[in-house]
Amino acid sequence: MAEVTLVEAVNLALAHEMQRDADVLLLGEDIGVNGGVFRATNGLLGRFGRERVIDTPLAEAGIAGVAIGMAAMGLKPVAEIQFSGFIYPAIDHIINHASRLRNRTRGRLTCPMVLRSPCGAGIHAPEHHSESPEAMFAHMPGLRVVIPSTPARAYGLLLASIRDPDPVMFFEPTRLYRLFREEVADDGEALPLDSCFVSREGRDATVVTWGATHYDVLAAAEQLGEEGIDIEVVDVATLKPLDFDTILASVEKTGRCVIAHEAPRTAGFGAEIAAQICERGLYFLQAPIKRVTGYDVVVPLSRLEKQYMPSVERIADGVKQVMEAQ
Amino acid sequence: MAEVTLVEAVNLALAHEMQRDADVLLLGEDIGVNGGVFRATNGLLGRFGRERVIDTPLAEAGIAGVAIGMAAMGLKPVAEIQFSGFIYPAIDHIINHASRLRNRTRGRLTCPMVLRSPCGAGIHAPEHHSESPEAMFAHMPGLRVVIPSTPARAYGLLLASIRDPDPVMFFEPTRLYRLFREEVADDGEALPLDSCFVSREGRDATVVTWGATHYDVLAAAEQLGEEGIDIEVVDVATLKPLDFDTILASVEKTGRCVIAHEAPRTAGFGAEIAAQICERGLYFLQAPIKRVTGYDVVVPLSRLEKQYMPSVERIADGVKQVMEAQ
Amino acid sequence: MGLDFHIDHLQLLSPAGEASESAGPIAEDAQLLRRLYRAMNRTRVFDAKAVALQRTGKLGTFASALGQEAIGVGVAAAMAPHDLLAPSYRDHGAQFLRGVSITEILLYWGGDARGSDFKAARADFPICVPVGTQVAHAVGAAYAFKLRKEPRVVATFVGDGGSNNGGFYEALNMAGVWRAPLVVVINNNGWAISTPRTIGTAAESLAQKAIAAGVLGRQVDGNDVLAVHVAAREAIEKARDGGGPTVIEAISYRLGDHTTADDATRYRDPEDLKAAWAREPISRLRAYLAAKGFWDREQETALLKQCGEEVEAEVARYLSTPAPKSDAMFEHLYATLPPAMRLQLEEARRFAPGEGDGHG
Amino acid sequence: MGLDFHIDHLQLLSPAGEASESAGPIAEDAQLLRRLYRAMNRTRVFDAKAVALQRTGKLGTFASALGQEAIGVGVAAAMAPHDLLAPSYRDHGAQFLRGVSITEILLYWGGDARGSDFKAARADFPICVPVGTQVAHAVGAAYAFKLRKEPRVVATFVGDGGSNNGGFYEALNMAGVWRAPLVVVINNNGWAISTPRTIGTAAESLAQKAIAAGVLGRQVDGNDVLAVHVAAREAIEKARDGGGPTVIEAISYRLGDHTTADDATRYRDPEDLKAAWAREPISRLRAYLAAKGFWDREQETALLKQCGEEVEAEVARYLSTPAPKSDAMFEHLYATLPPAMRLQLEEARRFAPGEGDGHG
Ligand SMILES: Cc1ncc(C[n+]2csc(CCOP(=O)(O)OP(=O)(O)O)c2C)c(N)n1
Ligand SMILES: Cc1ncc(C[n+]2csc(CCOP(=O)(O)OP(=O)(O)O)c2C)c(N)n1
Ligand SMILES: [Mg+2]
Ligand SMILES: [Mg+2]
Repeated sequence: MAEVTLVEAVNLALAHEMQRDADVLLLGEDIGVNGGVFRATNGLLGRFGRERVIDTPLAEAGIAGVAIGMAAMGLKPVAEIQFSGFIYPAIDHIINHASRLRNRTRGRLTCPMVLRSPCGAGIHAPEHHSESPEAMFAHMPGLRVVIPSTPARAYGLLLASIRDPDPVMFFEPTRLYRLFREEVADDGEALPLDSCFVSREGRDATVVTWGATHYDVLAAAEQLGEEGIDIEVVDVATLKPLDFDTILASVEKTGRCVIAHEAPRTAGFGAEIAAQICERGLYFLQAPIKRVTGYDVVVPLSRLEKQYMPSVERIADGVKQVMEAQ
Repeated sequence: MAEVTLVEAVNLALAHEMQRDADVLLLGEDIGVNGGVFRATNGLLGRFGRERVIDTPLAEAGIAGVAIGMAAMGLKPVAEIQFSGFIYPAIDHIINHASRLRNRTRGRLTCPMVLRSPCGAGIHAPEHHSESPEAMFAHMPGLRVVIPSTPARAYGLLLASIRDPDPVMFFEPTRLYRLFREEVADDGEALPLDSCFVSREGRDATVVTWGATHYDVLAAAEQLGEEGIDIEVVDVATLKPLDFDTILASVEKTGRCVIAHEAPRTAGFGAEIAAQICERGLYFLQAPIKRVTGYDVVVPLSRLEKQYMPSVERIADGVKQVMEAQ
Repeated sequence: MGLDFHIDHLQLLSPAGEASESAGPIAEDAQLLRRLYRAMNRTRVFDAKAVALQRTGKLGTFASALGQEAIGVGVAAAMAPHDLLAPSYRDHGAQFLRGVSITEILLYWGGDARGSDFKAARADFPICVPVGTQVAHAVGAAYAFKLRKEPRVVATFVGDGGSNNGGFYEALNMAGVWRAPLVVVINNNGWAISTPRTIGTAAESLAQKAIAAGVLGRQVDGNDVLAVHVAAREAIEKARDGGGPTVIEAISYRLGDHTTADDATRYRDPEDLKAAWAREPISRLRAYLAAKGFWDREQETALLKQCGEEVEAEVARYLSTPAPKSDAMFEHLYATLPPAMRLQLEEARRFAPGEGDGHG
Repeated sequence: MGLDFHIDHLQLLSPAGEASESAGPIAEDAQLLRRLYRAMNRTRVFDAKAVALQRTGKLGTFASALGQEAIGVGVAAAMAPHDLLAPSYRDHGAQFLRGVSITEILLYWGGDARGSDFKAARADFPICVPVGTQVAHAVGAAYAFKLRKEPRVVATFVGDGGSNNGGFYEALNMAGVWRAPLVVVINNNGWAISTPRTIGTAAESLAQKAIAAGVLGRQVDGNDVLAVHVAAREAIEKARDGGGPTVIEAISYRLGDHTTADDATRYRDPEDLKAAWAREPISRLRAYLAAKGFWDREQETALLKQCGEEVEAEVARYLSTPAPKSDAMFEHLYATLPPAMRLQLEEARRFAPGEGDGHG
């Protein structure tokens, strides 16, 4: 079993499924010879050939659209949108077609595609390379929305996403791509797409999070632990459909909840989690919920991105606030 | 003062601003000779000429993009996207440019544009003509998102939107276009873009809503009144930036809250309101919040649209649920 | 130095119904021509009935193909059964030849998704409303066929308005790079709702939009079913032989309103409409068939009677189809409904008004 | 019947630096040619420095214009001050001539939005990263000028990759219909990151993409600043005279990596790169100027010294610019910050680490 980074885990999962299933193919900008701007598809052109590893023209709407056509004919396209800041032109095809094809045709045609896209800030990238648009997709009926937080989860969730018979949006936090390594067995074992993961058990408060922020939440948990505050960390992982029961069980146990994510606060996916707690777990709450998130501003250029993101300090501070409230 | 429908009120506001301000111009598909597929721009081509009432090619991304260019040069374009189901190709320009131009250039260039679009179900329209995408836009920093619920509010809010120095998404519920008339003085008086409206005062529970659902909430209020339940109705009207204080004050008074909207529930804008209540008004709540919304399904074709929408019955039922809960 | 491009124009039957000298074997193929003629008439009879149903509140908004029958019919008749159609919302003329039933088309416009569960054309794409998006799906499907070495070709239709959309361009450009087995038919009916073709683009033809993608573009008289059919056949053969995509601009005219929700008198000169009627495809072909002795008055009467009866029977089937139940919203949303959505399904059931009345 | 189209190709200076017979007055305009030569050199000196800054951790990702200097310079030198530029992210060569400072460009790539608050080119659009979207902004601005009868022309740049994007097509198509005073320059540098131009489109030229919009398209040798400049001047004059838009495909080569985050050796044949160096624009013009006696070794030495000093001075200014404060995220988000956001602004302040260190 090798220690791999998150981006290597993505590569392993892609290679595994391409090897196992001849219907799986990749398309996107610069994913071929170049192996993707983050090297997620490194080596796959050589192994699987030009017909299954397609360098497309620069056209995100087209990429999503042709992937739908391929999927409708039984292929399992895994399309890459080079950065989430460029995913917006693809939304039309995703919401109007990918997410509806099965429903529209009463199951006659289906859309087993995955749309992978690097997301999030924190790597000093240029403008538009630091977006966190997951909430927009979580609002769209018929989709799945997945964001891994560790190499092992990236591997298992990506396998599951490719095998899933419906369209999956798979966001990969660029900040985690090479931040740490983890043992990942390339054994083709998928992880469930309908469960949150409890990454750390704790008594005092629940922190619900996903993506790159998960890393900071775990760091905050260490700090807080030293101060005697024992938090439980829930990695949502699959935002849609949401496994709310795991979150609810944790909040029932701890009575306090912080939701941490990098996207802007207003109408971010944290709001949905807070709303469901308010509907189904109100009486468990011993303190108001606290959201620690990106601010409601345009993700700034790199000089300010650290100030924008929910830092370890802000997360720890948020936990202390919910601990103090009565 | 004339009694006008909502779509006539939109027309009045457009005409008023075009008359008053030579920088205002309209663009969109079929808005010229045809006066718009809903007649919102009826007669304006004749009054203001082809240069200020532009029938565009069928290209929603282009419409948004050129409007940004016009706005950056000091014009005040009011673009129409024929139906909200076709707004998705425009999202890229809206989120990546319209909402950012001022921030990006430190105020050097600005984007005083309005993007109008009919929204919502309930008029037996064809597929893709019944969307409620407001939450996606409410998540985007730098935008305003407005949805009127009556002719008078449509008039005053549209005037305010055109005069606002920043980009505004203005969604017009098609079901309300001709549903009822209301006296509207064409006096050029704008309504504030930073306030919710309390449409009905009540003691027992707050129903927060917007758009076409507002109409049904008022009907439910009548029914509930007969059963002795006195609800307060808050018309959010401007979803972004949100006047949460008005909502909070109402919930403080009533202690119970239903949020009703037509968009799918998950990650809809109702979640944001629930989340803020959970953060700032938890101790006011005497019962869990209830969301009465469209289901998390693709808006169905017309035969099922009534089953999809939050009906008067469902809203009344939701209120009773929060009344019963302790 | 420099580059030169040519767009040709094909017409085999004049508006008066006279075959050009270069018309070739098709002009003598009585059986084929009668088949095309029947299919065009069937489309027209259906369209009239569908509009009438809408007017009497028995159908939702409907988009008639009146005047453009030669396009759908001419193309679909050139397709093999295992080829694939990616239609727009005005292509039931083609869909009927693919095996889609009248009842299905009525169900769709009647607001019932079961109309897209084609019982015969199992692989064909459903009706596509977001203008131009179907072209990308067609390219993706064509890529799949090419990858699998299946000898199948995809045909897709898009309007003059749609050909100005970025989605059309991106998809066509990809098709060009990938030499996808694809035929893109532009139904240039002169109008995008109220927007005349000249306000949609400054391009002298729509066929030349293919040049931007390095793809062959041709213009045909879209009211001449012979020309449409021949051009489609050539394009399909080329595509099947690995020759890549073709764009066919078929020039016709929308003789009806955009849809039943539209009123074209608001924006259209009645003289234009009158002139367009003189070029319409069905009487043109009838004149030719009659002159050649391929068709007579009795056959005409029998055909119209048969079309009428068939349409009535399908309408009856449509009208008696029980309305869908609220469960249908949740079915086929995912392969398996997420458990948490079960509550929503039950809520919908609880509030569903007396389900079960027909489409009437 | 049918339609014919021609795309011409303009080259005035051969790769060896010999002027063609049809070069016309520009070939004798020593003052202009020296101006162009200086500007191209200044761009190249800057690019080298910016890449070096990035390598030493003093700048973020940066997109150099190496090898394509003739395009930005040739076009911008043809613009009047009151014309407008809508650049991509590789067009600082043009921006410098518009008055944008080196410090501003460095601030932008250094991650500081103040770099887009151009002190001189107040009306010009900022750098545009979402590929191709700037073309629509350019069309909208051009429409505004036309509406107001201001004699201003908009120039915009887009890459070969970007010319395959739907946004480019929709915008160009609108410009065609509206006869907008616009020049769209396609910087065909052969690559869209790792994607060669031939994988981007099957079109024989990128200029022919204009045909799809009914717009004039021309090809020029983009390494020949005379050709670029003459074509740009003609297009700008035509646009100013109400003649509508032009597309100029300028064929060049990206001699550097896509950006400093890229490693072109992964996908590019070193032989291609070597061949491209033989066609590059600066030495070509130098050869011509020298042969004509318009330029000598001393001038060359002085120029490079001057460019170096100027760049160093601007770099020093950049490096000593204090970092932006967290408040900057909230400033200019709206004309007036919504009151409810005040709390967020204060939270950001509370958590801001020691603000105030420079860009170094
Ligand atoms: C992307 C998109 N924008 C707008 C509409 C609304 N709409 C429906 S049909 C139509 C005009 C289409 O014209 P054309 O492409 O020429 O096809 P035709 O209807 O004439 O067959 C418009 C604007 C739509 N369906 N899709
Ligand atoms: C819409 C969009 N998609 C993807 C990207 C990522 N990206 C940045 S530059 C680039 C290639 C652009 O190539 P080209 O248009 O030829 O311009 P060049 O960089 O060669 O000047 C890509 C894919 C982007 N910036 N915008
Ligand atoms: Mg049309
Ligand atoms: Mg390039």
